[in-house]
Amino acid sequence: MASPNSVSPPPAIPAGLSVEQLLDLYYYMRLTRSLEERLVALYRQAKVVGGLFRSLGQEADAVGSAYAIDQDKGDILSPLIRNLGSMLVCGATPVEVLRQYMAKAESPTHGRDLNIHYGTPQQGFIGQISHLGDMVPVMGGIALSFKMRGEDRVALVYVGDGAMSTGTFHEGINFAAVQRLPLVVIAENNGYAFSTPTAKQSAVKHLTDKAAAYGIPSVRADGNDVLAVYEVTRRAVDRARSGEGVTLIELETYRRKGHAEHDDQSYQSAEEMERWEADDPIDRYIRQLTTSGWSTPAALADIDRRIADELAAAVALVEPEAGPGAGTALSGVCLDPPEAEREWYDRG
Amino acid sequence: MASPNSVSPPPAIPAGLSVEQLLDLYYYMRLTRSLEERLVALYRQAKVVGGLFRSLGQEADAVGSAYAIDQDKGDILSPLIRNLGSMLVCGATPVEVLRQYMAKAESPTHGRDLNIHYGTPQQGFIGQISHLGDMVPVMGGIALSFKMRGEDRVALVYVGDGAMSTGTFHEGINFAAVQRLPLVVIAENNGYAFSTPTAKQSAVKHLTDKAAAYGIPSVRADGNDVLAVYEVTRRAVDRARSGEGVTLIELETYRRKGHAEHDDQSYQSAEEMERWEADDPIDRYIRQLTTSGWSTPAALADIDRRIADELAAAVALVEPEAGPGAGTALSGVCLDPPEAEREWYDRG
Amino acid sequence: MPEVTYLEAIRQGMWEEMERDENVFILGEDVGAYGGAFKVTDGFLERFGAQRVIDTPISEAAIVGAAAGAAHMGLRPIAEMQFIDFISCAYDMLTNYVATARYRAGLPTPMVVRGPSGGYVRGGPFHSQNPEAAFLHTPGLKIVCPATARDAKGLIKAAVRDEDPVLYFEHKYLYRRIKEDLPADEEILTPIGKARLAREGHDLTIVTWSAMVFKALEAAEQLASEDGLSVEVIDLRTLLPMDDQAIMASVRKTNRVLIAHEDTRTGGVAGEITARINNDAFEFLDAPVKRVAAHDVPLPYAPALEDFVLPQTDDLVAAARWLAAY
Amino acid sequence: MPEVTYLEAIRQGMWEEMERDENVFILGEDVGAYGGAFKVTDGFLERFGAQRVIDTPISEAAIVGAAAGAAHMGLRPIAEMQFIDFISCAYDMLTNYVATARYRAGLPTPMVVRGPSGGYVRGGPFHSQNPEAAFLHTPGLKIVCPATARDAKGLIKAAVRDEDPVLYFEHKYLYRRIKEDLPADEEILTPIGKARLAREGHDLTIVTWSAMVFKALEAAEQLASEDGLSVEVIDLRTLLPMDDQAIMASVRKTNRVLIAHEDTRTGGVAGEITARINNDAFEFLDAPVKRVAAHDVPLPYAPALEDFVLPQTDDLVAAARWLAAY
Ligand SMILES: Cc1ncc(C[n+]2csc(CCOP(=O)(O)OP(=O)(O)O)c2C)c(N)n1
Ligand SMILES: Cc1ncc(C[n+]2csc(CCOP(=O)(O)OP(=O)(O)O)c2C)c(N)n1
Ligand SMILES: [Mg+2]
Ligand SMILES: [Mg+2]
Repeated sequence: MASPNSVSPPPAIPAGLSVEQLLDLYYYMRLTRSLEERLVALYRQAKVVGGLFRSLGQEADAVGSAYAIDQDKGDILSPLIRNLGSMLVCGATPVEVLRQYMAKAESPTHGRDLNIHYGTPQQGFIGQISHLGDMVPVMGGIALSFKMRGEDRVALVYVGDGAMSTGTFHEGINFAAVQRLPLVVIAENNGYAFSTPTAKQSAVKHLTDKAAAYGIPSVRADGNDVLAVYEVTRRAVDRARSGEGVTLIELETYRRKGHAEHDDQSYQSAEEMERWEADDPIDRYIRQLTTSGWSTPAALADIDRRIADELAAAVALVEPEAGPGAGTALSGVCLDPPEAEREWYDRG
Repeated sequence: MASPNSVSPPPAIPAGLSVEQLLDLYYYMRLTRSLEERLVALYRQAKVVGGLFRSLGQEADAVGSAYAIDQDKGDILSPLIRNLGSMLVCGATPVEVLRQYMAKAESPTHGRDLNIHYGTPQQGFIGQISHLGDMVPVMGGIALSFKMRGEDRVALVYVGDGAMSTGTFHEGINFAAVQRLPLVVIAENNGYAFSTPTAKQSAVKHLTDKAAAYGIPSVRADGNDVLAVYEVTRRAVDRARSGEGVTLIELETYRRKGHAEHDDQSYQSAEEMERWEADDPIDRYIRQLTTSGWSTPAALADIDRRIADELAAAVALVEPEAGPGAGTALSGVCLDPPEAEREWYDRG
Repeated sequence: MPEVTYLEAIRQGMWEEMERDENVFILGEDVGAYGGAFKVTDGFLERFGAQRVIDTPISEAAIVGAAAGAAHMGLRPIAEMQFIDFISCAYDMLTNYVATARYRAGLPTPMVVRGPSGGYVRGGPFHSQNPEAAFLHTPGLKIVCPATARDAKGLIKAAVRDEDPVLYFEHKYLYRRIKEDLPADEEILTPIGKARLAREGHDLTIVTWSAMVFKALEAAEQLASEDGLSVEVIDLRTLLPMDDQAIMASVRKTNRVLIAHEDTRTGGVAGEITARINNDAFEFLDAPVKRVAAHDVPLPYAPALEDFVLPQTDDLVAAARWLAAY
Repeated sequence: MPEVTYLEAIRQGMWEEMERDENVFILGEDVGAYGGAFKVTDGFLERFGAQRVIDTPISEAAIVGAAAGAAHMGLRPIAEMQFIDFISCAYDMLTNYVATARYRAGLPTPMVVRGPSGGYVRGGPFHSQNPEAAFLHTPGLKIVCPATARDAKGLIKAAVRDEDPVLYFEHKYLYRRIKEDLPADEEILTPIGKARLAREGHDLTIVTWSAMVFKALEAAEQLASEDGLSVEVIDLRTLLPMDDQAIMASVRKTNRVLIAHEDTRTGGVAGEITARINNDAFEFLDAPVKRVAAHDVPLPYAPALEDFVLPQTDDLVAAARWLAAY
């Protein structure tokens, strides 16, 4: 029997994760938040081209779920505007993201599509378009390619509470379900679609209620608990990989900033905001890591410093970079012809 | 105690129907079938313009459900291609239908849209278009007008097992559910969408499983039992009228003819066909009417004769009629301008 | 007279119509509590209530379809697309159901679909579109594209009163940049189907609409002062039905035409106008009908790229000089 | 050489490509067990299996979207629209997602969307459409419209091999009406973007495509024998990218052009062609570029109405006479 004075060993880490992996999760959540904070500063200095979208309070949702796919196996996900964290987990870099937001020549889209709309199968994530719902059938097609080729790969697609009202969501998830494709669908219930509360999108109690319509299983998790998110997603990914088809996951979280940076959030109550702020996923995870003994405040502060340095370097690198040259706008609509025609009145 | 020789009185008629109403239901089912049989003959004589669509075996579904709306109150329904019976209940006439199928000048669409694609709110049914699913949001809009004006009216829309895969179905039923509109949605599960079995449209066990996705109640009924169909629909109509919102009804039935007259049905098994033929909704209803004592073979034969006469007269009237004059094609695209421009090279 | 922005003009037009006719109502995403992404319907919920200002799910096909159903019943819906780019999600509903309803089934469908269109705002490929050409070949639809605050008001009111479906494409670049004195007590109604002579001239005609009208006027000014050229500018205002008379009258006068639009060149509306001019006024042409339009690429958001791809005043000036010298 | 119908040519083309490249697969409604509503994919399920011949739910946006996702991964999907009219349900997916993928995100999307288009078959407003114009202003898409069996085969094969999305609009009126001798052992590949000189002539050019090519040839024959006119017929075959060179070469030779298409006039593809001719060959025009197209109404199914609304050989003859006499 242990003496009453002995320090009890840290509890077992859930979900088969290692301490390194726990710190990875912390790193990506913090990186997401810090990068977005940097972007806010740049936005206020009018250095960002286009709107700025935040995922404050949703970092656990994005990071925990993306961490559950297996990039070595070739899994691919499709992020939404609040999934900067998912992209970082997949290997997107702050330099890329800064270049995108500042419309630099070397940005992944070379100044063509905004913000975090970029990605290719090789990177492990696919560039979304604005039209909500469209990525669901597309990711179904990617999952279909996995199935057709007998590959051991899984696709994961995010969809907002609002985007679930689109016809393309319905057609895409139904197609994937009936084909038993290796697809995980994550419904991010952050309470709002722009100003519209989830209750005005749909008369369901929970977004998981929608799974029944497609004959697929569903599971709901606390989207602000990164380990819980990781765990449910991991199970759905495993299920998909073993050929059992689509799972719908609902992550309950909250959009603490406006739809975009300019949104005054007048429709969100102070009480609601405070309640969710108190449940901040990063603060909560820090408490979990430190009280369980899996990590220490000092180790986490180290990570924070590393991130700060990384971001400072990234901003210093990207800020002075040039935007794309006008003429580059014409290339690559198709492979053949390689360039769109120059209009006849073009100067220069 | 009654003597063993005394005839027991007929059992109580279900669903509050009168004997006249029971015979009404018989009349409409038989009229539907006989009219379609007439059309087949005309089709074989190449007197029908365009395809011919049958509802053989689905007459109870169409007639029983349409009979449950209240036209005096101004209820409106939107039929599909297998809902000739619903339209007849609403007051569509064999003459109209024959004119449509034979593309006559006096047809409801004046030779513009095919087969039974016609109808206006005044007639109690709305002209469908071919694009499946589109009528669901449209009927939602009609139900919305009832709600906005505080009217005591109900809208009813049919959707096939196949059409439930469309994005417009999803958007439309979700919109109606979240707005609690007075709308009844009837899913006609006839086993196939063209050649595609229901199991390949959706991984659900029952189409009623889809209701959960919209937070609405659902009910399933034997689509070949006209009284059961009437009863479930009536309850859903009452529910809608009392402001409780959308109900999804699944009617289980079977498409005994091909998708259209030219379809060879090679994908439907003989066993399946025979099983459903044995469950013919009209034969079954005749048995029910006569064994229960609600009617007699002679009374039903009278109705059959009446229908035969009616149809003979209708065909005799319509067959010699002229088609529309070419020039009429240009009118009425908009109210203003009233006519489309004549092309410059037009002869005559 | 109060100064009114283009955006405020749309707002006023809808407000007046909703005051006038209780059948008019609004539906769309975030149009109620939030007052619309651009605040075009700000205050409407408070004044007209949730029955007439309906926040919908993100379902463009259902928004348009429900509007059509309500319109059949005599209501007068105004459906907002949050950005007009999302009208593509209702393309089937608009072209197949709405546009054909009167013709095929005698179903009147008086409704308006409106939303912010257009570029020059770094919005990228999905928040900058000009969907005129996508609907131009759909008999049964009307298309209006106001350039001025006066017409923004006059055309939204006319659109609401029209007995047929009207697509109302407002230009988000103009929302707060255009201001005009609009009398508060005058009822402004701009007839659908009539072009506006935005500037008189006799050497050359620029046919255009929406935000491009202002670039055409700038170019005309520059050409007048630097080249002594007298440029006529026709603001079409309505694309469907098109005001052939106004176009041909100008062609007959100037004999040289430039058609300018913001949308990509290939398949854009300028092709249709060119064909009409060929058909109706070929003899009067002293030079080929020429187009100034966006390059044939999706619209990039990087400023240098967007500025290059979209037509600019300089492009109009260069093209007009070429045409005048022809 | 075996006689091959237009339909059989499409079938053969797809069959050969599926034999050649295991990445090619087919998806659509009723394409498998039933072999397609028109039997274009008859026998494919038996030969290539359910993995490569996929019966889908009635979900055009999902069919196109899934094709795009698979194409990103190096597969070569051929998506069938049961009737091309239903492509409107995938309009958003095609114009916003598919067409822009390479440009905006470097995502190659080699895929084909095909289906039966066109009228003259009493199909009414929803089974007779010609959707070329709807996609003409979408950079990133290619559009092919074969008229002959040879090109039907050559273009479906070229479309499958193209590195970018191709819309392949086949004409259902031609399915079993056109027969040609096609060698069984020759690999037929029709280059995308190249027009075909369907008939040589020097007095007048008719530019057209798809089923209208045959009406143009009939008209040319009649004009030759009755009027002694020598009419050149250009079968465009590809609309996007358009073969300007072939068009201009003919215009320079004949100096008179008629553009004929089956789609409604306003906003149809003829407008674009007119503008290109104005731009590139105005000096060579001895007469206005004229259009022969459908009247601007949804297409009715009653025979007299359909025949009136759609352009007929007589219309082409009348228009050509007018133009020749100009
Ligand atoms: C088809 C479509 N309609 C409208 C929009 C405009 N829009 C952009 S984001 C948004 C709200 C999205 O809400 P949700 O799906 O819940 O995602 P969240 O922003 O909450 O993460 C809307 C309406 C769009 N992008 N696409
Ligand atoms: C959007 C759309 N895609 C495809 C079609 C072609 N189509 C017509 S009917 C049909 C099958 C419909 O099946 P279902 O909805 O089950 O109705 P049923 O014919 O069984 O009554 C199909 C695929 C269509 N009309 N609309
Ligand atoms: Mg949300
Ligand atoms: Mg069915």
